[in-house]
Amino acid sequence: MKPVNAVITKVVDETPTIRTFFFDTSFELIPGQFVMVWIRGVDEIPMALPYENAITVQKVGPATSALFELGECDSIGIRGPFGNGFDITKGRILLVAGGVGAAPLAPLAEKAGSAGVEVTTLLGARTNDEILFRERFEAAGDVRIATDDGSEGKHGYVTQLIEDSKKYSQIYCCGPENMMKKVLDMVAPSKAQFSLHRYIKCGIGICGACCVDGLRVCKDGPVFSGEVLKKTEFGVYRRNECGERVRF
Amino acid sequence: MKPVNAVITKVVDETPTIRTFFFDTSFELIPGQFVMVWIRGVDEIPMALPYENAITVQKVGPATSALFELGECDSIGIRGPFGNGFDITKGRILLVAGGVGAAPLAPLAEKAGSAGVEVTTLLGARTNDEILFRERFEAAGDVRIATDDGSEGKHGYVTQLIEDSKKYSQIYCCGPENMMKKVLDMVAPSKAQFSLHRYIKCGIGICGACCVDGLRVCKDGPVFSGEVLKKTEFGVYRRNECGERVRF
Amino acid sequence: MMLAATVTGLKLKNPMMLAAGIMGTTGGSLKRAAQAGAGAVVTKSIGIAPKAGHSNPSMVDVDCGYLNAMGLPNPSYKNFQEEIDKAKESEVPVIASIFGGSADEFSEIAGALCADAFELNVSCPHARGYGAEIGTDPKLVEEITHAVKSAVNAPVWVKLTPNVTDIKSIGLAAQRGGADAVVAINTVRGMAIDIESGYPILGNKFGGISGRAIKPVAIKCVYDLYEALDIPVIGVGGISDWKDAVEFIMAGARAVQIGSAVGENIDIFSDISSCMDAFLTEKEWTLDDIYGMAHEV
Amino acid sequence: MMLAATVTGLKLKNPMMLAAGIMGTTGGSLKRAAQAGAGAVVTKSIGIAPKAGHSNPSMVDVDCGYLNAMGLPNPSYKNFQEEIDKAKESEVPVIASIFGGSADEFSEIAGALCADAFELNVSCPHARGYGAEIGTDPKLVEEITHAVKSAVNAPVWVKLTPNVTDIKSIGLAAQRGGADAVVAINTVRGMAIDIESGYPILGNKFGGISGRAIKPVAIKCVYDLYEALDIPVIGVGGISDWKDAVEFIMAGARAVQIGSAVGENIDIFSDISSCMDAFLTEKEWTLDDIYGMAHEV
Ligand SMILES: Cc1cc2nc3c(=O)[nH]c(=O)nc-3n(C[C@H](O)[C@H](O)[C@H](O)COP(=O)(O)OP(=O)(O)OC[C@H]3O[C@@H](n4cnc5c(N)ncnc54)[C@H](O)[C@@H]3O)c2cc1C
Ligand SMILES: Cc1cc2nc3c(=O)[nH]c(=O)nc-3n(C[C@H](O)[C@H](O)[C@H](O)COP(=O)(O)OP(=O)(O)OC[C@H]3O[C@@H](n4cnc5c(N)ncnc54)[C@H](O)[C@@H]3O)c2cc1C
Ligand SMILES: Cc1cc2nc3c(=O)[nH]c(=O)nc-3n(C[C@H](O)[C@H](O)[C@H](O)COP(=O)(O)O)c2cc1C
Ligand SMILES: Cc1cc2nc3c(=O)[nH]c(=O)nc-3n(C[C@H](O)[C@H](O)[C@H](O)COP(=O)(O)O)c2cc1C
Ligand code: FES
Ligand code: FES
Repeated sequence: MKPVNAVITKVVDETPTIRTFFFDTSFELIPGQFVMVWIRGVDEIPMALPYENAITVQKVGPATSALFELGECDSIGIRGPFGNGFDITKGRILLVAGGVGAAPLAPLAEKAGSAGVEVTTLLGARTNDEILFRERFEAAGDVRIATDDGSEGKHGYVTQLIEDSKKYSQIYCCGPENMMKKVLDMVAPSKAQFSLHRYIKCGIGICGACCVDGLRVCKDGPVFSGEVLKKTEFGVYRRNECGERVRF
Repeated sequence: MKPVNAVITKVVDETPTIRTFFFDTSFELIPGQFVMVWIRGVDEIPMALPYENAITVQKVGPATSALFELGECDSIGIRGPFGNGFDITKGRILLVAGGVGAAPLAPLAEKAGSAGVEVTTLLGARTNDEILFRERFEAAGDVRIATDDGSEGKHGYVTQLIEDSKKYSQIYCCGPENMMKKVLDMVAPSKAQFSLHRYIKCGIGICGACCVDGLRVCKDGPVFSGEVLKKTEFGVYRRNECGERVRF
Repeated sequence: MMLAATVTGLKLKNPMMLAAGIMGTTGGSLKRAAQAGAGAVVTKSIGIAPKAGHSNPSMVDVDCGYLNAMGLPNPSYKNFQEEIDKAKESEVPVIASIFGGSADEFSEIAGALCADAFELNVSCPHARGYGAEIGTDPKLVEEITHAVKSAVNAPVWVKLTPNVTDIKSIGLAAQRGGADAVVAINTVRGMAIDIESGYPILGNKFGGISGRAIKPVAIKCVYDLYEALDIPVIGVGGISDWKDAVEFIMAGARAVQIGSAVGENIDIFSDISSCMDAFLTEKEWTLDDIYGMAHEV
Repeated sequence: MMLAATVTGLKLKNPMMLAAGIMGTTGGSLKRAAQAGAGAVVTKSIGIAPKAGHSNPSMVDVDCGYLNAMGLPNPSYKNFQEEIDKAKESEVPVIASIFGGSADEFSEIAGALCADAFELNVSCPHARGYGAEIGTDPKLVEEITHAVKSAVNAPVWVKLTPNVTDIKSIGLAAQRGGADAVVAINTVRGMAIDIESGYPILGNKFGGISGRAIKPVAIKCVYDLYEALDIPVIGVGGISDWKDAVEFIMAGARAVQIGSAVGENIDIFSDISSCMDAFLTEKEWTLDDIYGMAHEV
């Protein structure tokens, strides 16, 4: 599909570095799927859909900064949704979110919560005002917090909040890859799903830029079971834009 | 669509110059629609569908002669069905067929007959052994015959069989154009439908080779109401392969 | 009135024309396209002598388009003025598309016909000795254009083939020859084979692709020609709805032509006109605003 | 065994290869394509230095296909042998696609890599200074082919662009340079514009069309090259099912490559293999029977 024109209808400051951009177009989505967001004249970048009509963006570089320049009535181009999304299970589930990794997990929490699934969320952030979507996770179930600087909750990494992982039927995780790798090492791989970030170029499974070994993050992923990831380069290295290996 | 491969399963000699070729593929058709028949290495020519899985061919030149060389297990390519087909009405109908023009009218007679419509057919041929599909028309209703040489029925043209045309709710006609023109002049144009033969090249309404004034025989036709034809070159001239006018 | 456009002096009520070779052999069919809302109509390409064209099959579906090798069937210019005159009854400009094997043939034909403009077909991909064999040679294109310009008073457009390494060089040759506009593109060389038999499907074996499949090729050609030339570019290739027409104009087309899509919907001219009008109104843009827009952003 | 084929000495279990630039940057992804049934795999085109490629968007859907301008992102040959070695674990031939700006660059890269064959990409339509700017010049193509042939012992294939007036002349140049085979075609030049904004959609503005839309173009190129050359032709462009693959072989392709269609269905290699096998069995034909069949009827 060609990029759909999406006009920004509302901008919400979530944290000092993260904003949500609502637009006039809705997408039917499975939580965990992503869209390619075209900031015209600048770049096109992958973004999770935390709502069916919004993206939540952390300002980290040129493209996200250009997005931050946009306001109501400005428009962006959107291709997608792409990818598989999370496989939603019954029972008791644990969500582990690091930073903006909360974006794809929030709609999952809501969907699971309203389906009667017991949802526990571990939310990690650099500092307390960077905690994302706390209310959304709270509305869906229990929330525990960790901050790098100890300004709220556990002082340390979100992974340190994980205890007794066996009592959950499924664990869903999104955040920086080394954090996710730690989670993978702590839980039963076959019961954990991870949403990966890799450099995305085509977004539709053709170019191979996003491959983790033979797996295409954009098409076979971005969500993979821990069992699949165990056998791969996950947590060891990623590829940069040139396809060079970059170790974590 | 690309040509569909149709394997000939049976060849029936209808008259000394006309054969029916049955094939292993069926087409859903409205009587009066046609297909483009590709005799590989030779030509592609338009043919009515007298059955949903057959064409009935009069040998007149290179392509039809090449068809006559084919037998069981040989194959042809078929594109279609194309065109509009006859508009089937209720009441009492009259069919006027000249020669191989009986081909598109036979399935119409059957369809109308089995729907309880009263069908009268006027069948014209050069000579009695050239009369086509007599049994099919007889099974559907009354049949009257005319032959050019008087070998059966009326000695003369099929048009001479037309009497009291007002008692029919609709008249359906296919045959040589000057015969059809005579019919048009004898009946109420708004109650008559004519299936035209014009040089067909693309068959899909693009090239314009088949145009009768602005009307595309292949797409808007091949069946036109007498009312529409009244205002056109119908019966006056046709176009040859070059698009030159050829007077009747 | 929003869509009124002037192209090489011809006033069009809208910039959507019937492309050459589409329902273009008879005055009656040209008139019908005009009545269906075309801003102008281009005739079938007309040559020096009557021509039956290639043997059938001469057109077949391919993915998102068609492949054709008509072989320029035409009744010759000697039989064609009456068709043009009939088309003129519709009161839209009638452009005579013509082809020939030499500058002399082109000017003989153009000189003998009366039309609102001439479109020189030097770009048919499947007519040996005519068409693309001429249109890939800048010197010949310049010479023919110049010859026709000297033979007629009407505007002269040159229709280009995309089947060249560098379409700009051919466009520049037309411009040097005095062309008032270029038209891009004619069909893209292609072929289809029947796997049941191994036969090439077209009677001529190969042909030219038209329809939606070639739109991105045409957009690129129009974009490049707009940058390279001073004369206007008329866009054609794969237009099937108003969005396509807008895309061509943004790429740099002063007007567009519609071919294959007419088969399914002869009312496409008025359909596009009304949708384009609504789009421009909503965006508060004029035709001039979007003309060449892709070069400015 | 019916589908076993030998191409320039390489034994393939079937003639369906992964095309260059498709899941071809990592050893893991090449291996996956092989495991999905490809008879051989071609790597992403590898250059002299690491390259990030054009800015995004770098790929977008068009009618019946895609438009892309990746800009040859690659980690350079200095980082690539380990990927090839990983791919080799799959036990199908691994062909290294390479590109450069000169004969020297091409031979430096080829000389440094160990692969079952080399495919010279002189045909990328959107890489300035590389790709098609080289592949449209017969002299350069001959020179580069010759240089690589002198630098390596493996078979050398030359991948051709359809964006030329006469692809045969480029194929002949490759043959003169000593190429063992030609591969046709790379993508067809194209462009798409976003009508909401007037922006060309691709970061690079224009790109190359792949997918079903270009199949008839590719078939015609393969057909022409088969007639003109003595070396084998490998067909690529728009294959999306077994019928397409058969059509290419009938046009004269010794083997085929599959690109865009892998996105939707990575199992396309084994799907095509089993259907082609069934088709040949039913027709009582061999691969050799249908090879070039369109030239014989
Ligand atoms: C499936 C997926 C979902 C994502 N969801 C979100 C989200 O919901 N919210 C959010 O803020 N971020 C998300 N990201 C990350 C986001 O795409 C990057 O932060 C963004 O691309 C940075 O662009 P930049 O130009 O601002 O920064 P740069 O300075 O260009 O890059 C910063 C980081 O982003 C990476 N990056 C740049 N371009 C791309 C690209 N095309 N694809 C992947 N990574 C890229 C770089 O490799 C680098 O690691 C997601 C990434 C992926 C793969
Ligand atoms: C809609 C339609 C339905 C037809 N249905 C039948 C049918 O059911 N049975 C039947 O026997 N005939 C039918 N015909 C006529 C048939 O197409 C011609 O007889 C046939 O094309 C002759 O080809 P030829 O090479 O044998 O003869 P030629 O010597 O080439 O021509 C004999 C006559 O057929 C005409 N003809 C040739 N090629 C074409 C063409 N491509 N399109 C139209 N006319 C052509 C010529 O103009 C000439 O008048 C139909 C024609 C049309 C337009
Ligand atoms: C059946 C057919 C006949 C054509 N005949 C001509 C012709 O005579 N002269 C010409 O310049 N172009 C001819 N063309 C090319 C069209 O004018 C047009 O350039 C091409 O089809 C691309 O436009 P489209 O995709 O809208 O069809 C023909 C195209 C088709 C499909
Ligand atoms: C995303 C993408 C990247 C490509 N990269 C290369 C490349 O690096 N080298 C090359 O020779 N061809 C490259 N190609 C061209 C393909 O190998 C192939 O020639 C073309 O896509 C036509 O085949 P298809 O229609 O099956 O995709 C690329 C094509 C695509 C779609
Ligand atoms: S980004 Fe191209 S395959 Fe995933
Ligand atoms: S035969 Fe082409 S329009 Fe009818």
